[in-house]
Amino acid sequence: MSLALRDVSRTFNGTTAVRGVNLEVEPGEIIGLLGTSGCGKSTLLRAISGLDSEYDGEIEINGNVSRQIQDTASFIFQEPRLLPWLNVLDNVTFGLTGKRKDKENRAIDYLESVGLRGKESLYPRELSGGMAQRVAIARALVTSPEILLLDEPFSALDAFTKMQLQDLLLDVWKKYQSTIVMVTHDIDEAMYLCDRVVILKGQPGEVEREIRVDQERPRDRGSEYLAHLKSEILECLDLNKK
Amino acid sequence: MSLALRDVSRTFNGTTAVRGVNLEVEPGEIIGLLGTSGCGKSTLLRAISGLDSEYDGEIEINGNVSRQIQDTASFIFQEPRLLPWLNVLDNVTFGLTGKRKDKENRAIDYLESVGLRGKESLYPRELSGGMAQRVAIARALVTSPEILLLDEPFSALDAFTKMQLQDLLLDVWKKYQSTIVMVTHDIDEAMYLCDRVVILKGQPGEVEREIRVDQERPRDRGSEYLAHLKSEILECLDLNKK
Amino acid sequence: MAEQQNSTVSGYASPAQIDIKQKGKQDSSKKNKGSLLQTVLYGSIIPVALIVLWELLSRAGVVPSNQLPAPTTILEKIISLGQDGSLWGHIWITTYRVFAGFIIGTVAAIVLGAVVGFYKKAEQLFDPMIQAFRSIPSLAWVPLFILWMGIGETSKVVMIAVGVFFPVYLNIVSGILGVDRKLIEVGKMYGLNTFQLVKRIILPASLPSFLVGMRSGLGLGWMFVVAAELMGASQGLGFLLVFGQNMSSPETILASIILFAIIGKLSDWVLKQVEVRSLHWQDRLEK
Amino acid sequence: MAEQQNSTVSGYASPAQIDIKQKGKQDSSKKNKGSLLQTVLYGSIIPVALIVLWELLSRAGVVPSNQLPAPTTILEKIISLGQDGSLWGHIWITTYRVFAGFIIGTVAAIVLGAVVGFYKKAEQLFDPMIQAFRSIPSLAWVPLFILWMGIGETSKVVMIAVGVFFPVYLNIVSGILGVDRKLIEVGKMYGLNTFQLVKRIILPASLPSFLVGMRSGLGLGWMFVVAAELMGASQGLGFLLVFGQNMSSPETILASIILFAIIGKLSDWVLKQVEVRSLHWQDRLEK
Amino acid sequence: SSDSEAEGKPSKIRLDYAYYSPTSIVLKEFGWAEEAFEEEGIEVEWTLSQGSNKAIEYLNSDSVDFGSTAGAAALIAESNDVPLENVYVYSQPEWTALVTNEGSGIESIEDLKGKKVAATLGTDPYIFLVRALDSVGMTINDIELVNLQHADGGNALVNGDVDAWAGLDPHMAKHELESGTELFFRDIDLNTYGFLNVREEFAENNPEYVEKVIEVYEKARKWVLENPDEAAELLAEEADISTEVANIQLVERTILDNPVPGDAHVEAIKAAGDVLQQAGDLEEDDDVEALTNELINPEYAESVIE
Ligand SMILES: Nc1ncnc2c1ncn2[C@@H]1O[C@H](COP(=O)(O)OP(=O)(O)OP(=O)(O)O)[C@@H](O)[C@H]1O
Ligand SMILES: Nc1ncnc2c1ncn2[C@@H]1O[C@H](COP(=O)(O)OP(=O)(O)OP(=O)(O)O)[C@@H](O)[C@H]1O
Ligand SMILES: [Mg+2]
Ligand SMILES: [Mg+2]
Repeated sequence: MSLALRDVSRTFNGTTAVRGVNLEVEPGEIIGLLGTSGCGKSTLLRAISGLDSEYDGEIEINGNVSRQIQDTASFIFQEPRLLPWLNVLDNVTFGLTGKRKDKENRAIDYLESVGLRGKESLYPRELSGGMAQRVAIARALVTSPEILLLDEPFSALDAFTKMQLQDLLLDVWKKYQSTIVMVTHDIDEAMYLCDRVVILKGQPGEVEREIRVDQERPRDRGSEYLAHLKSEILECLDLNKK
Repeated sequence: MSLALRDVSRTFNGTTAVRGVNLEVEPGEIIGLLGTSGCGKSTLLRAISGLDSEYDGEIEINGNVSRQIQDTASFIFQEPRLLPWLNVLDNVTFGLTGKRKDKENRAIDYLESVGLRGKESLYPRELSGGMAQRVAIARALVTSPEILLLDEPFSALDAFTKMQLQDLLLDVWKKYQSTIVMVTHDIDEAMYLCDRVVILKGQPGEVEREIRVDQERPRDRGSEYLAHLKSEILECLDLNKK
Repeated sequence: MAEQQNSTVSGYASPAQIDIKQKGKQDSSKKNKGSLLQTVLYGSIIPVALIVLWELLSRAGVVPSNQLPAPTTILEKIISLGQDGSLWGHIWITTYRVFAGFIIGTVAAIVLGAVVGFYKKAEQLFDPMIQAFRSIPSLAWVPLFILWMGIGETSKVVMIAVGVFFPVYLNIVSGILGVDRKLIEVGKMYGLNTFQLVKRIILPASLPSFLVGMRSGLGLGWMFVVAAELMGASQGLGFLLVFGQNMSSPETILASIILFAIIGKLSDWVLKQVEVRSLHWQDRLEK
Repeated sequence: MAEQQNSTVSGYASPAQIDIKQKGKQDSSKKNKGSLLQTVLYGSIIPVALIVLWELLSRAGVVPSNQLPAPTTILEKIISLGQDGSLWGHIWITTYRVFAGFIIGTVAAIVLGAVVGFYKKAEQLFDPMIQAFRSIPSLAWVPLFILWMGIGETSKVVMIAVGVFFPVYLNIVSGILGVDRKLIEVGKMYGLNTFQLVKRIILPASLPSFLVGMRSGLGLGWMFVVAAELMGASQGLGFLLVFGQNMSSPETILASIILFAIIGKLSDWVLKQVEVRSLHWQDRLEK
Repeated sequence: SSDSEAEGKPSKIRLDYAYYSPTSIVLKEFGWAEEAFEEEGIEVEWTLSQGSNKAIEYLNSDSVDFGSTAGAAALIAESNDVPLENVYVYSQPEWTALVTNEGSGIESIEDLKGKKVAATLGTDPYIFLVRALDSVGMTINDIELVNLQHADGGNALVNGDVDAWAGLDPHMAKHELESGTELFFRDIDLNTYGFLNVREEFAENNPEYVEKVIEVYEKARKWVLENPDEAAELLAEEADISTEVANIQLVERTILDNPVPGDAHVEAIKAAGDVLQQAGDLEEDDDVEALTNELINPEYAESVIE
C-alpha cells in the first residue's frame, strides 16, 4: 500500500511537536525514521495509524485521505502494551479472527520465531522487558498487516536476538509485501533494513534529510557501502547539533 | 561501596531464572551486565537492590549481608516508572529531602543535563519515550547515590543523546565515586563505560565470562583496543549460541 | 542459530518442567487450604472476643437484657426460629430476592455504565439524573414502588436492584474512565468496534473497579431488603427486623441483624473469591 | 554539544512560549464555561421531560393525585415550606449531619482501609468483621444506636458515618491492592517508610478508586439520613420524609424526595469537581 | 441523667409528644409543663415519637421519661421486660377500624374470608383485626394478611392491591375523605386506649413529679374537652394534616373521658394480650394477666384526679 504525508504538523496545547513533514512511500517500501529524542517520531506514526487525528495537513493511504484508524495497519508501540489480563498466547492471538485452533497455531509459529516457544502461558507481569517486547512484535506480525508501523521495536533486545528479529521482519515483509515505517535509534539497523532513511531534527521536528539505501536485500551488515552511509548519517545528526 | 554476590540464584514458581552467580565488585567500579533477553539480568539487579528478597545465596554490601532495601542505592528501572500524578520536576525531586527550593534547584540542574530544561511542568503522559527515560535518569542521579543500578538506561535514546548521557553518568561517577552495575545491550556502551563486563548466558542464566576493560577514562570510543574487545564479546555471545 | 535457541527454549517446557509446575500448583493449593483455615481463624478472633465480652457483661448484669440480650439468648431465639421452621423461610426468601435484585441491578448498571462511560453525549444526558437519584433513601421509594408495581415480588426485587445499581454503576463509569489510553489504543489498532472494545479491553481493564462496585452493590442490596420487605412481605430477614421493632423485641431484632451479617458476609465471600480469581493477573505487591 | 542542545531547549521555554501556554489556558477556561452551560442543559433534558410528562399525566387525571401529586403541587409544597421558614431548617440540619458524618466516616475508612490494605495481619483480623457489618441495614442500627448513644446529635452523625464508611473503606482497600507494584517499588527504592509510602505513592495511585468510594459513600450518607433522623429528630429531610409517611401526606414525601435528589446531586457535583481536578494526570481516552 | 439527683429532684424532665396524642400536642404548644416546672428550676425536654415502637425505644434506652403509646404496644413492651409503667390514659381513641373500597362488596367481617387484608403486624390495627375476626369465630388464617406499613396499606387499598385494610388515623380519615373508602367495621372497644407510660426508675425516684406531669396532662385534656375545634385546628397545623381530617380524628373518634387507668383498661389490655398470645406474638409462657397488672399502675392518676 502506498502512503503519503503532506505537510503534516502536530501541535499539543500550543507547542508544536513536529512541523511540515512531507513523505511519499511506495508500496512495499521500508522507511526508517531517525531523530533525536522528542523530535516527533512517535507523533508521526500515531498520525499515520489514525490513532491521532488532530494533526494539520493530510495523510493519504492508498490514494484515500482519511483520519480514520487504519485497520490494515499494525502498530508496534514504543512500549510493549501487552494486555495484563491475557497470557502470552492470548496476547498474540488478540488481533486475529477465526477459529481458535487456527489462531493459536499461527500464534505459536510466531512465538517460536521470536524465541518464546514454551512461554505461552506466562502473564505479562512474569516477562522480562525484552520478552514483553518480543510478544508485542509477534502480536503485530501475526496479523500479516499491509502497513507496519514500528516504534523502536528492537530497542530492548540484545544484539543477537535483535539480528534474528530483523531477519524475521524481512521475512514477513517479503511474504506479504508490507509497507513499513519504522522508528529506530540504531543506525546499523536502519542501514540493514530500510530503503530510505528520513532524518528528523529540532524541536519542533522537521525533516532534515532523506538518505536512500540502494542495496539489494539480504544485505551484508559489514559492507563498505553501508559503513559509508552510516558515517554520513552520523555526521548529519551530530554536525547539525554543533 | 563494595558489593559481593555469592552463589545467587532465583527461582520463580519452580522455574529457575538465574543460577549460581558469583561477583565481587570493588568500591567505585563500573560493572556491565550483558546477556540475551530473559537470562536474568533484571532479576539480578532486583536482588541487589533488595526489592526482591526471595533469592538463594548471599548478597553482601559493604561487608553486610542483608536482604533489606538498600537506600543508599538508586535504581533506574527498565521502564521509566515515572509517577503519573507528578510533573517532570516533582518526579525528579521525588527522592530528595530537604528544603523545597534546594531540591528544585538540584533537580533543574540535572534536568538541564539530560536536555529537559523547560519541560518541568509536563506530566508523564505528555512525554515522549526517550524524554520519560531521561526524567527517570535525572531522578536517579540527582540523589547522588553510592550504588547505582541501571537497567538498560539509555536504550530508548538516539545515538547523540545517548553519548551525552553516558558522559553525564561518568561525571556523576567521578564526583561521588559511586559503584555502578548496569545492564545494557549496547556493547559499545559497555566498552566505553565499564571496568568489567559480565556476560550471562542461557536459561537459567549463568555467568559465562568476565571481560576486564583496562583503559583509563575518558576513553576514545573509536580506539583499537575497544574494537578488539568488542569483537571478542560478540564472538562469546554469538558463538555460544551456535 | 534460531533453531538452537528454540531448542533451548522448548527444553524449558519439557515434561520435566511441566511436572515441576504442577508440583508448584499442588503446593500452592495445599498452602491455600492451610491459609483458608488460618484466615477463618484470624478473622474470628475479634468477633469471638466481642461476643464473649458481651456475654460476660450480660451475665454480670452490666448490659440490661431488655436492651441488649445476651448472645446466648439471641442464639436461642435463632434456634427456636430454626425449630419452628420459619428461619429457613426467612433466609431463603430474602436471599432469593437479593440474588434476583443483584442480577438485575448489575446488568442494568453494566449496560448504562458502559454507555455513559463511553459516549460523552450519553454521559451528559443520563449521568446527572442518575447521580441525583443516587441520594434518595430506600424508604422514600417504598410508596412509589407500591404505586407503580403493587406489592408482589416484582416491587421487592426491583427495590433491591435499585440499591445494587448505584455503586456498580458508579464504579463501572469511573473504571472505564480510568482505563489506560494506551491499552484502548491497542484495541483500536486491531480494528475492534465499540462493542468489542468494551468487551475485550475496557471491561477486563476496569474489572477491579467493577468488582468493588459489585461488592458494594451487594452490600447495598442487603440493606435495601428492609425497604423491599416493607412492601407486603410476611417473610424475610427484613420483615423479621421490622417485626421485631414493632414488637419491641430485642432478641428478634438482634437475631435478624446477626443473620444479615452472616449471610451478607457469606455472599460477599463468594464475590471476593471471584475477585481473587479473576484479578490474578494484577501486578500487585504481595503483602 | 550539550550546551548547544540546552540552548535550543531553553529557547523552547522562552517568554513567548509561556505566553502561548497562558493563552492556551485562557482558551480552555472559556471553553469550560461554555461546556458547563452545555452540561447543565444536556443534563436537564431528561429530568425536565419526565417532569413535564408527569405534570401532564397528573392534570389529565391518569396519575391519582392523592398518591402522586403533580409537580406543581409539590413545588407549591416546597415553596410553602420555604415561606414558613422550616425548609431551611430541614435542609440545613440534614446537610450538617451528612457533612459531619461524611467527614468522620471517611477519615475512619481511610485509617482502617490503609491499615487493612497494607498489612496482611490487619486484613485477616479486621476485614472479615467489617465485611459482615457491611450488609446490616441502616434501620437495624437504629435501636442499638439509640441504646448506646441516646437520641442526640451524636447518634445521628455516627449513623451517617457508618453509611459513609463502608463504600469508602471497600474502595480504598481495593484501590491499595490494585496499585501497580512497579510504582510502589520506586517508593521503596527511595527509602520511603510505610507512612510515606502510603502518602506519596499509594494514596495518589489509588485516588481514582478512593474518590469513587467517597462519592458512593456520600450517596449512602444521604440514604442513612432517614435512619439517623428516626432517632428522635424533629427536623431534617429524613424526618420530613417519615413524617410525610406517617401523616399520609404524599406532597411532603415527594417534596423531601426531590430535596434529597437536588441536594444530593449538588454535593456529588462538588466531589465530582474534586475528582476532575485531582485526576487530570490520568492518561485516559478523551471522549 | 435525670435520676442521678440524690434527693429525688430531677434536673430535667423528658416528655414525648406524638400526633396520635392530641393532649401532648396541646401541652407542648401552650408550654404548661415548662411553666409548672420552671419555678423548681427543672427543664422540660420534648421529643417527637413517630409511633408507639419509637416511644418504647426511647423509654427503653433512657432517652425520655414519659412516652405515649398504644395500650397493646405497652403490653408487648412489658412482656419484653421494658421497665415501664402505665400511669395515665391520654385518650380512648377509635384510631383503628376495618376499611374497604366503596362498592367492594365487603360489608361484614365474614366477607373477609379468603380476601387480602393489609395491616402492620404487631400494631393496634393488627390486634384490632385479629379481635374482630375472633368476634365472629374466624382467625387470621382465614384471610390473606398483607403486612404493610400503615400509610402503604391505605394506598394499597385504594390501588386495589388489597381488598381491605385495618386502617389507622390519620391515614384512615384522609382516605375516607379523599378516596371514598368506607369503614365497614368499627368498634371503639376493640381499640386499646392511649397510654402515657413512665420509666419505672423515674417513677421510683420521683413519684411526686409523675403526679405533676399527670396534673399538666389533665390541664391539657380539659382544655381540649372545652375547645375541641381549636384543638383540632391546632393538631391540623402541627401535624400538617387538613382540618377535616383532624376533626374526624379528634372530635369524632376520640373520647377523653376516662384518664385514670382502671378496670376497663385492664380488660381491654387482657383481651388484646390473649389475642396476641394466640397469634404467637406473645410467648406461650407469658402470663397476660400478671403482665397487665404489672403494667397498669393507677395510683398516681388516682391521687391527682380524685
Ligand atoms: N515475577 C516473575 N514471575 C515469574 N517469572 C519471572 C518473573 N520475573 C522474571 N521472570 C522470569 O525470569 C527470567 C529472567 O527475567 P529478567 O527480567 O531478569 O530478564 P532480563 O535478563 O532482564 O531480560 P531482558 O533483557 O529481556 O530485560 C525470565 O524468563 C522471566 O520470564
Ligand atoms: N499527549 C501529549 N501532550 C503534550 N505533548 C506531547 C504529547 N505527546 C507528545 N508530546 C510532545 O511532542 C514531542 C514529540 O513527542 P514524540 O513522542 O513524538 O517524540 P519521539 O520523537 O517519539 O521521541 P522519543 O525518541 O523520545 O520517543 C515531545 O516534545 C513531547 O513532549
Ligand atoms: Mg517515541
Ligand atoms: Mg531486563
